[in-house]
Amino acid sequence: MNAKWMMGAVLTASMAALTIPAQAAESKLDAKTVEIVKRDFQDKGIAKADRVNQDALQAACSKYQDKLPAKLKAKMEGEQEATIKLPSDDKYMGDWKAGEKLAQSGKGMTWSDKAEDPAGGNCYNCHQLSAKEIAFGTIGPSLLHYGKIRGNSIEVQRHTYGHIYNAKAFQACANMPRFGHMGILSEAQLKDLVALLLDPESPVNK
Amino acid sequence: MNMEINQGRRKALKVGGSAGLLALFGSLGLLQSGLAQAEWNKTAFSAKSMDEALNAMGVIIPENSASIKLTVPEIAENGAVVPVTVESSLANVEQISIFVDKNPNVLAANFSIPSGTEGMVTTRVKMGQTANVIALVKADGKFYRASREVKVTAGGCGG
Amino acid sequence: MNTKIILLLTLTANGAAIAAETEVSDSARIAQYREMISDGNPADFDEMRGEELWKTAAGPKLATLEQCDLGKGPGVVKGVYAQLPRFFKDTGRVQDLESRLLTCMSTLQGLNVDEIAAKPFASEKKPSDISSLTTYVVGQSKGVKMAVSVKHPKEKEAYEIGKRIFSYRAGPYDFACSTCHATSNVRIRMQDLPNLNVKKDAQAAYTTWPAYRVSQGLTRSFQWRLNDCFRQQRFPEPKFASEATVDLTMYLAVSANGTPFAGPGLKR
Amino acid sequence: MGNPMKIRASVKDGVTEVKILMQHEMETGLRKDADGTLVPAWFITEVKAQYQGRSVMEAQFGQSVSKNPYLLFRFKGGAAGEKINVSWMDNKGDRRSDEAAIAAA
Repeated sequence: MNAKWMMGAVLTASMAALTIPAQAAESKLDAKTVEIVKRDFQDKGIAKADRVNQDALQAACSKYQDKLPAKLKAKMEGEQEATIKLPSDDKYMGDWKAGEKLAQSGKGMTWSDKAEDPAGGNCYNCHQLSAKEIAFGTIGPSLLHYGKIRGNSIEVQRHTYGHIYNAKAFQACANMPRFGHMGILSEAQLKDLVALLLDPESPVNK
Repeated sequence: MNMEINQGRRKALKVGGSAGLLALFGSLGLLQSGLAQAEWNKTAFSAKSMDEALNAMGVIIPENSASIKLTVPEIAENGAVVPVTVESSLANVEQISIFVDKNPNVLAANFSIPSGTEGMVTTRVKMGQTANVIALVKADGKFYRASREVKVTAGGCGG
Repeated sequence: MNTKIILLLTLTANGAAIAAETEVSDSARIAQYREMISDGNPADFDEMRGEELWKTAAGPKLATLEQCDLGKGPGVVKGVYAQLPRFFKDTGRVQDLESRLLTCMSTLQGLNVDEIAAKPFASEKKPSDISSLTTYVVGQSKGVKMAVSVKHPKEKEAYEIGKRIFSYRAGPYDFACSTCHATSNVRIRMQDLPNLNVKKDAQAAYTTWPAYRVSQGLTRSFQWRLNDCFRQQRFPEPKFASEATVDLTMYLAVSANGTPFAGPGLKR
Repeated sequence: MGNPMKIRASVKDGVTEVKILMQHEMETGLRKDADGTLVPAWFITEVKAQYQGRSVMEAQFGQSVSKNPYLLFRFKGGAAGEKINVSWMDNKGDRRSDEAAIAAA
């Protein structure tokens, strides 16, 4: 009994001895990675070197390779949800034609873009939207008939706006950028995208 | 200088029927290969529409033909390089021309096929947008055509 | 995979006339396009230019690069790219091809490599010597099986850090390499994206760079490939041949181990 | 004087296949560079291929042929070791001529 217990203790101790250095090595590598990245990236055009500095969400998603533990995920999503600023007029439906143009454009915020160039929505890079555009990406889900399926009640409008504003409120390590939170798109542009998704006349719902 | 004179001669001959056409093809370098370098058909290569190009080449109305195999990609990932193969099972192919109907200059290339050379050619053309690639084949003095659409897509992330 | 190839061959052989009547996915159509342009690679011209530069005396020391040690001894170019990046004793660093070429240009030719590293990529107006040299050396590994080592502790560390950089999310869009390259069977717009965490995809991607880029009319190196990925990730610019880029290259090169190197490639 | 071409020719069953890759910008004259200035037209207009002094292909190109033009054709005859000569001329009068030996396929 005693001997067995002792053996168990020895085993546990030696396992701990193995895991602790392994964890230490891991976090040492994590730290060194950050150090190297901070040293080896430089300003170019509008893309300044400080862009490699991570916020809490980016750091957590990187560390866990986008698979956050449930508790942390819920906490992060809560924090992100708090960032969403709905328009003060509570109006969401812009111009779907302008939205379609935005959706087509993959431009914006790279070092080869100029500060004054408006960013595109990059939507078609990852999503199917209208039936007639065959060059669409599949990184995100298809949004074809988005409004036709959901309708365009004020609740749906608010939710859609919020999702584009900060997708991380709904899925902490989502691939989708936080278009409103990070200042990529203006309020008017976000409304144009809401219209593209929800307006019955939009090609998305044809 | 030479080119100008030929242009004039071409115009004069256009009304002259088949004899005129024969002379025209001569001027395209088909009959007298030695003269080819002076005979780059400026009017045809500057043509802005299919009608204009065919007119400049002295072609009346070519027939669609199943004996021309035009191989192009259905979708081109980039319009800068669109591979085109024209192959004909017709006997005595003398000339193959490739057009892109929506390009600023519709005639892309013209090939004179000497006897002993097979009636096929592969090359690569630029396409500004989704358009039809048209192959024109002259065999035994008659013109035939084939046409296929190539979709030119937005490549990459568009950034 | 096999069916895809057979389908493709059938398409090419029978021509578009038959293709039109067959139900083919857009990806298969793109594959068909790639197959059709695969012959006659203008990267050959960059290889020729690079070979000329390799053998031409240059720099304050008026020396050629023919004594450059790329890992298999001075002057050996055959097969070296299939084993890069690797640890070099003389510099005490893990180096990729471009980083190592900079070392040789500095030590053998006495060139100012900071100047070279500041403007390393070709433009439509000006070719890049280091890029052409890279194309030449890379071409000498065509058909050679990828065998990048992680035996040396520094090589192992470079691999581990590269793996971490691969999933390092930052910038205004929160993107990492993994945002686009850690899922199978997805595409951006019309382009299929390789899942670089999967061996088969990593092999197909890594072994076809450098490549002649049809859309730019230029031959591009792997350093350029990484540079332009970071641009589109909305990152600041990675310093040319820096440790961050070498480590990331290490991660991707090791993932490609075991398959013959096939570059320089030809891409849209 | 233009840059060298890559010419590959191989003979099989009495038919020689010729693949030519030319180095040329093939500027349409319609493209603007990064500064917004129009890049003048500059493209190959004529290509000739000869085998034993006889013409086996003559091509005239317009602005729509891709940068670094590629050309493939086949002719009857040809034997391993024999030469194929290819020459081109562009709209500025620049010329280039290269030779390659036919290989056995």
